[in-house]
Amino acid sequence: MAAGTSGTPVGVTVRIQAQDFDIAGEIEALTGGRTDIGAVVSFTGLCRDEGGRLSALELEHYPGMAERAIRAIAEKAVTRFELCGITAIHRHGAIPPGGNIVLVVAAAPHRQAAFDGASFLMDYLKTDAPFWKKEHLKVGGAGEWVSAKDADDEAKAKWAEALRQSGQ
Amino acid sequence: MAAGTSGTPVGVTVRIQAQDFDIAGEIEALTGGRTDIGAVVSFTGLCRDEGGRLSALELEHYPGMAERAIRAIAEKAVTRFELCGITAIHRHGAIPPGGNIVLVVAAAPHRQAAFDGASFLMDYLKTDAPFWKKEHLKVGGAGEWVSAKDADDEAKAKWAEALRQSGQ
Amino acid sequence: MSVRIVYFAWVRERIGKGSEEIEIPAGVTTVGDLIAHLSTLGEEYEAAFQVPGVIRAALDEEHADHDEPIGQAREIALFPPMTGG
Amino acid sequence: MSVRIVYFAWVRERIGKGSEEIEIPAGVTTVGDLIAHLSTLGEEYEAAFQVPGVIRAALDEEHADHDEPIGQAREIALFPPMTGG
Repeated sequence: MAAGTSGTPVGVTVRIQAQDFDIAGEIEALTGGRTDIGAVVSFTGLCRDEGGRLSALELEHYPGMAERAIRAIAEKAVTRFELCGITAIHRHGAIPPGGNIVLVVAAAPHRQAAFDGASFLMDYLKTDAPFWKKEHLKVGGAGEWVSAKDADDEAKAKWAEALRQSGQ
Repeated sequence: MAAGTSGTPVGVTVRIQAQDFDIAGEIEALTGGRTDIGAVVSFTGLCRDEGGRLSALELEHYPGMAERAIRAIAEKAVTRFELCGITAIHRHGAIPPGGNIVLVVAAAPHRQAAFDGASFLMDYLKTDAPFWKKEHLKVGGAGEWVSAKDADDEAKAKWAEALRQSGQ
Repeated sequence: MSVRIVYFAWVRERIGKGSEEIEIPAGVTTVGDLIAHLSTLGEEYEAAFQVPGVIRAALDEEHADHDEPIGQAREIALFPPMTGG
Repeated sequence: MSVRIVYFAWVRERIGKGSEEIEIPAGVTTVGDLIAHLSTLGEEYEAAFQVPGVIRAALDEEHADHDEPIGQAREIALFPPMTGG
């Protein structure tokens, strides 16, 4: 728990785990019993089968650093968007198509901050959190490591630009 | 069910109801059994007590038009952001602080479209869907009708501007 | 021509009813004309429509500007700016 | 000086191990120097580091650029651009 700008406790929860997560339970943990939250945005990232090609995505991670990196981003998001709380859970191991990979939940008094908090965390997580995806194919076994996308770097860069333009 | 650009069915679900909703159940209904969805964004709007002042918000609505207006926005969101599906549920009646008012869930292959779809729907819903909030006070009974905010008109206007700039 | 008018939120509260049937007099062709006409029906209507510019309207459940003709609408709704979500 | 190096994803696969202890030779002061040094240790290292510019590094679990000094880091991680989320 860190202190929010309003003095209310701000919950920052970060977990790296193999098992699946419970979206409703995580939202409830963030908002339950509070009456100052007006907006909650959840983002769930799922494994796609890429047109039927994949049997699974295997997620490798750097254990200590993964949690540390995501926590640093989550704390930045809380400060920048004055969130009431944020939760980020990232899974590792083999995940079949349709399975959950990552969950972010951001809570705020108003909707724009909740949307921005969740989106900011995802954009930074994509480029800064030490996870790597390897494709496992339906035909042919282990496939390629997924390549990083320029679009992900650009998505991250737009937040720095927004901060610069706002004169902060 | 409408046809998506990829030919896959696109689920558009809109409900106006007094009872609470089940966020996890709605996400599951939108994504269950599919392997082409990579991103799901949910937005939940909750009743704030405004620093302990409110005992409830009462939501009045125009029954037939409320569903029709939200469905029109939802269908625009599906087309514009090429969503796999979208769900919008808006409650009416008296809602206590901490209670759910509105739920939007948007599903897409990638994260930006899911974030944009949910955010677009909320911004248009705020100004175009026939709902009105009345405050009920802890001390003094029925209070004022909530005033519309200029910020909500501006949030809606930015989507039209984005479309204009993209030359569409 | 008789038309069903429905009111919501503080428009409804000020007029004191949620709906009514109204005879549309000759010369009332647009939404704005209708609001001006209603304002003459008594002080409760005057109170509801004292700032006509803020009133929103729908013809048969579709948003309509004040300069839009009422046409053959069967149900006309008048209400304050919306505050849902 | 002996340091623990950890590898991930295709860097780990090409080198054929997830971690090792390495003696840092004199003259190797930055992350970039270390990558250049490792590239000389055999063809598996050469394959892992053939495009040094794409390799990301962390010193004691904190991101580090190639020109950053290794300093007193106890664990140095080398890996491809991240693709989580």
